[in-house]
Amino acid sequence: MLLEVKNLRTEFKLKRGTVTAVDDISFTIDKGEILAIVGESGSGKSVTSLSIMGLLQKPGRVAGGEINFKSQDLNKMSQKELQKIRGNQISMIFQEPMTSLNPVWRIKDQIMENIMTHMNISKKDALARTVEMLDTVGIPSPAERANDYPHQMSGGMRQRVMTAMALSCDPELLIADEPTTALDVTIQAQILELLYRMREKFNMAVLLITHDLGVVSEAADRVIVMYCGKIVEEADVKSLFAQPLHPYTVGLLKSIPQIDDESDERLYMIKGMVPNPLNMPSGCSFSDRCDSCMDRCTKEVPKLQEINGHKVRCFLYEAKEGELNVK
Amino acid sequence: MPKDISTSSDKNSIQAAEYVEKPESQLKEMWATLRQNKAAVVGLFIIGMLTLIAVTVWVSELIGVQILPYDPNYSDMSKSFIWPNAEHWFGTDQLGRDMFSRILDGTKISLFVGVAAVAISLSIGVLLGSIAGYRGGRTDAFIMRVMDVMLAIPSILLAIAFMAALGKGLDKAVIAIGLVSIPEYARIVRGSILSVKENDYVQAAKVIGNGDSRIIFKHILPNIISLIVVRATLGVSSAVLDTAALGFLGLGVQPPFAEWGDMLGRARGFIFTAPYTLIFPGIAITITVLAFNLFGDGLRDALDPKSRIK
Amino acid sequence: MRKMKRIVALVLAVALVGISLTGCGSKTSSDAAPKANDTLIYAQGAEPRGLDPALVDDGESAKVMINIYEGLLKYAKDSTKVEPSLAKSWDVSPDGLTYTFHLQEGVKFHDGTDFDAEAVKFNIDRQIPPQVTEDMAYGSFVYGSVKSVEVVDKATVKINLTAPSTPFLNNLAMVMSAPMVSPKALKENNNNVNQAPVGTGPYKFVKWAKDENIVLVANDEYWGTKALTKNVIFKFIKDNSARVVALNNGEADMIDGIDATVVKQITDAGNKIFQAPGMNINYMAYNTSRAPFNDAKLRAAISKSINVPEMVESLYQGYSEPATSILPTFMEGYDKSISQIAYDSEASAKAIKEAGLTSVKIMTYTNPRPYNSATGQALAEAIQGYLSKVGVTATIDSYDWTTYKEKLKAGDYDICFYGWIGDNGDPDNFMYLLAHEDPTMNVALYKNEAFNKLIAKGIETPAGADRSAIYTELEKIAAADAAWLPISHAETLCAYRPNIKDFYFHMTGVTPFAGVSKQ
Amino acid sequence: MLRYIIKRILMLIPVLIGVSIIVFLIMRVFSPDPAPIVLGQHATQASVDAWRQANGLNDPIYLQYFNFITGAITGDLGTSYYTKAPVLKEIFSRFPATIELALLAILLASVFGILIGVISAVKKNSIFDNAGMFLALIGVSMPIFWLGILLIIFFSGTLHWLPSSGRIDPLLQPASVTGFYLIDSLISGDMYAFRDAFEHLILPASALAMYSMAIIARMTRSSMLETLQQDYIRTARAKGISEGRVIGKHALRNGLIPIVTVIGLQLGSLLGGAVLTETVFSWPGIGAYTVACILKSDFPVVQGVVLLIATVFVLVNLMVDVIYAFLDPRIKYSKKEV
Repeated sequence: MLLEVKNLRTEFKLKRGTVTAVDDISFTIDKGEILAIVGESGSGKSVTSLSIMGLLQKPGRVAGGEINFKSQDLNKMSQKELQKIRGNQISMIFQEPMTSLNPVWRIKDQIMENIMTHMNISKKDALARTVEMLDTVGIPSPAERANDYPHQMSGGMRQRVMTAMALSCDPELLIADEPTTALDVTIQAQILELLYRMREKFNMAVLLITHDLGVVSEAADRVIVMYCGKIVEEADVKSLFAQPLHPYTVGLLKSIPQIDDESDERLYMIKGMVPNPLNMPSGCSFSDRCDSCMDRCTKEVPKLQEINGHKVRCFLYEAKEGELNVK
Repeated sequence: MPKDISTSSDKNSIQAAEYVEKPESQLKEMWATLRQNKAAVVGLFIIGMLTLIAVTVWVSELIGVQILPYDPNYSDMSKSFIWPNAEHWFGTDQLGRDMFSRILDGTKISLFVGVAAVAISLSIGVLLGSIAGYRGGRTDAFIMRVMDVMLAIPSILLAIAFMAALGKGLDKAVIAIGLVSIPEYARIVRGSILSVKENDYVQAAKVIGNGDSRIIFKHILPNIISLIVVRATLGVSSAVLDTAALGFLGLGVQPPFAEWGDMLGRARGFIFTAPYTLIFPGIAITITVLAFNLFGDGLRDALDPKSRIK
Repeated sequence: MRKMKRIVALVLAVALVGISLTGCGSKTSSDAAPKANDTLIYAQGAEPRGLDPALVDDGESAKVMINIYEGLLKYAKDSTKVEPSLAKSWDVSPDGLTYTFHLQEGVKFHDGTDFDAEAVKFNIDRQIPPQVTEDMAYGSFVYGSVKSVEVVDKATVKINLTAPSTPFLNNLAMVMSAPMVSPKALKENNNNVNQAPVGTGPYKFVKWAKDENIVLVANDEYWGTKALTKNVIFKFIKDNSARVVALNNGEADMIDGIDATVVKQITDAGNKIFQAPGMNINYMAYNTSRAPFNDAKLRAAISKSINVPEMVESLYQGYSEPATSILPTFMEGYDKSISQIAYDSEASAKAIKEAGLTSVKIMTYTNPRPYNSATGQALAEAIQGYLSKVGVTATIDSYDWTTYKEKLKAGDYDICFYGWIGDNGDPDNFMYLLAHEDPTMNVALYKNEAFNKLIAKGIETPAGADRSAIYTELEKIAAADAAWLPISHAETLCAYRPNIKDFYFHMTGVTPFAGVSKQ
Repeated sequence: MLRYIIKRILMLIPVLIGVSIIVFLIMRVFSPDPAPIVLGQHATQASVDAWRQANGLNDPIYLQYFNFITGAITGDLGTSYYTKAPVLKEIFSRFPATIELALLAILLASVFGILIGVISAVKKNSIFDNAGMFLALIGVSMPIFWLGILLIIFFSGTLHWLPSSGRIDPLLQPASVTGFYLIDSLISGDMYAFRDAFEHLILPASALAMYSMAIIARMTRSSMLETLQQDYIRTARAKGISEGRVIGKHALRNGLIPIVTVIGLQLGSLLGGAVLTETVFSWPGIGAYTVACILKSDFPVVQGVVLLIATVFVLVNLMVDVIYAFLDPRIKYSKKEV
């Protein structure tokens, strides 16, 4: 087990109240595994990743739980200790390649900074490694492009650069926060392909954060679906796509357009909107949007239960030990 | 910086575009945001007090009622340099005049010059900026070159030269200070107009066949008015400072008008023997300028779409 | 990036050095710098205009020039009587038209050239027609009566006048125009030694850092008693208070132009005060050419309403002395018996009421002047206060000095303010103002034939008791007629550090340093 | 880039012509007659007329302007009416003092302004932020000459820590090489002189710096607040570099771009502020001198000074644009943008 997140709770203290962005979530990632966290914006998936990295900015803070990376609780580490891990053993790729690179630094300087922060090597070697990494992520004539500034590159190129930077210190865990969202479809595929390749090559684990189930189906080994700060479903990719349990997951899957779907039916839409975090519905937070909402759903909060390795948080599946109870 | 201005005015103009029929709602919204800004409210309160003092003093002077403890210009040589006491709260100056009365009286001058100078630079600046921005081409180039030339001379030096040439006087100080800050307004207005000009509603107005001046005054200016209001508020504070500087150099308003800068200039020779003659006018200037700065900053924040979201 | 780092490092380094320097040096800054005992530092309020005696007219220049140059004659240490200087002795022809000067021999200019009769002729010729230029401010005043200069021999020079003029000898002791400049230097510097003065005096010019200081060094070849202190530095500190601070902090040894309000501060710091009488007059003038002040009685009534001593005391804080006469008290012709109209507010109010006078138009200037440090504006406002007590409303129009002079020509005022700086220490130099034709000189527009005749007589009368009596008489006429209200004689208040010996400030506004030493 | 610079320098010419026309009009057409001041208390109408004639003041105004311009082109700005010294000499003997003062002031203003701004932004809404911004607010609201006098009263008059006027103790005056006493004293190796010159600089430079520091601090704060929100800051943090490096190397480096513009503008306004500061501190620079010359109607000097200041102002703006391009690789000046 590489990373174990246990009962993580992250809060944002605002003037008008406290928002619990991540509410008691737990999951693990093994070496070499790709775990995807899926959810709409505001579901807490990005906050989860930032919590792991220790990059939450005020007014956000981790309010409870453990984040054990190789059996060490990152949450208890000082910023200094965290800095040694960040960019080194755990690194991250962000959603916005256009803005996530420092516009006034050359590409090579940005990557070299990462390398030289964590590796005790000479500038020359760091440069060589930078060029090598750029080559690895598929940037043509990397030695020359290393001298470019970000604005001289396209979005896809920049995301490759981000990837090169993230991988430059051979991380054991890569957190990719919506790495493809801002890119057009062909580039998306290239980047995912790249991630996949890198995972193979370096045997690193990837925490893939996305709202795009299409991306998940292509890349991930295991999937966590989040809604309003809670995990509502967790399963391996195959079983999730084959048999989604939570009404939310079902809704998400239904709302993906299928190329082979020839019916004239309108595309499904989950009704309503994500609730205001300061004004959550009582009971199950999905209750107000759920097609199968029951009385109980608005009164009690369902627990996450595991059924044959498939976890779900819904009263539709009343737990009986080890048995899948589909109504 | 320039980037900043253009983005904020872009957003501003987009918003303004929705309200083209009733631009005052923009001001209303500004006011609502402003009220939540404590500093701005304090600034506005001080400005209100100062205005009250100035108007009261001015009106009482007009109707011949003495409302100040002493006639601010009445000199009594037997009472020269009295330290602050119960009778003369701020002491007396060299000519035996009551400093407290003079400071209050000076409010009138500073506010008047500040506001009047801004009125001059504002009206001329807006006019020139509008013409330049709207007409473009050679007119624009010519006007903006002239503005560049004026900007290339430090404004205080220019104002000093104006005053030296025109001679002392309230009206002349207003003109000198007003003239030197025209370029600022012209530039802002021109920049905003350039960004507003291509908007659909302006184009539409053109298509309908509205005249140029009508388009400028009816369609363009109302939409950049909030920007101008902010600039003008901050402009008053710098005009008050400039007035004081001219007065300090002995080039301000014609005595015996009590003018804070002039009082400071005179006090300079007595900084060790009568430091109070130096302290109080300085504080008066600082408070006045501070008030307009607080208020202006508040206005700007209120205008800034980013802070409005909060 | 590395460049950035270096810049930041440099900035920080500079800031740190600065902070540490001030940090460790702050308390002791005044005594940390090496102070030389062979250097006198004199702080004055403005920079000299230049150092060519023919081309300047200001007192600040005079203070420096007196140490570099000498004229044929000089003033006595404590009066404006003339004494020999470069001229050992002189004879005046009985008709008063020819002056023969016998020169000191063996005197050399600082550039090594000889001072002789030729040099005298060169210096005077340069300032009389046809050579004189319009910007020689004092040429026509000092040498206006000179017809020609003849070199008799190397050590004798003869000056012919167009008309007898007793003040001429006084003129030759002036620091303006009269000092002898090296002809060689004048030739080399295009007839303008403002920046490169060469004289015969006890000090030589070294350098001039504009708006900062002028440095002089003792002239080892000096023909007379050599200077006691090797270097003299004139520092320019415009602000009065700052000058005081400089003295008390030891940045200057001597300062001038202070007022009485700071005297205590200066003496508390252990420094000393020197008070020099001033050769000037600060006055208020009535427009005698038109109603209402063509009436001498009404003029007197107004003068009565003003408490001159009180006003002078608070306006000038002891920097000026209330004037009881037009002439400064040390001048020939001054007599204790002269007095002006005394303050009597009640009598004044009564007389004014009878005359029906309710308002007057005052015109004044906004700048400080050497004889009126408080500005004409403050003076006018003070008078306005007194007038309001006797029921007269005064309106004040004030202008900057040059505009003011223009406005004076138009003559549209009832009362105006003016002043005069004595040039040569001769009483005629003051009294002739009331006889002058030019309206910017005679601002009271006073016309009195008897007075004018007496003035003409005074010029021709040789110095002595008879001549003094003439000026006393003139004073009395002026006081009785009340065309002017003499207000004050500005004094020069100087201060110096206790280790300075024998410092003095001459009433003509100069500071000879040859005899001053520092312990 | 070079082309751009040359083009901008050529654009100086119309600006200078415009400046000279404005100054010429103000001075020669509207200002009081210099003759009475030049000629002193014995001036008569005749001597005034003769002097005006000799100095070309009775010529038609366009002819006066033509003479001035032809002189200026050949590097002859005439001689001061008052001191009869060449204008260029008068100006350049005072110019280094002003530049030295302005440079130190802008250095102080930038260092402390950026420091305060960065701290305020990083510790937003903390006591540091509030204190810093209050100081900045006072800084932009206080008349500079008043601050100067207060500094003199406190540090010179009361504590006797620092000198109140002048540039240096005349006994320590270094041989003039550059005209900058800090540099000249270092060249001559005289540390006493260096310290003395520095002590003389502190008060006037602080007074002069206050306003600009306040402006820079405010600008830095808002610029940094914006920069710290940027995605690339998060990226930098994710790299595991220290927070100090994140702020100093990543945030500040980007935040500096608008700040440089402000600093450039402030350098221009410092030249104006120098007028008042120099007056208060008897600083032997060009600012106080110019005011004195304006009041004396010394036309040739005023014309010369204003031309010089305008040139400096335009060049500073150009310099800012060049630095801007250096700081922000996204900006490339092409001919089009001129």
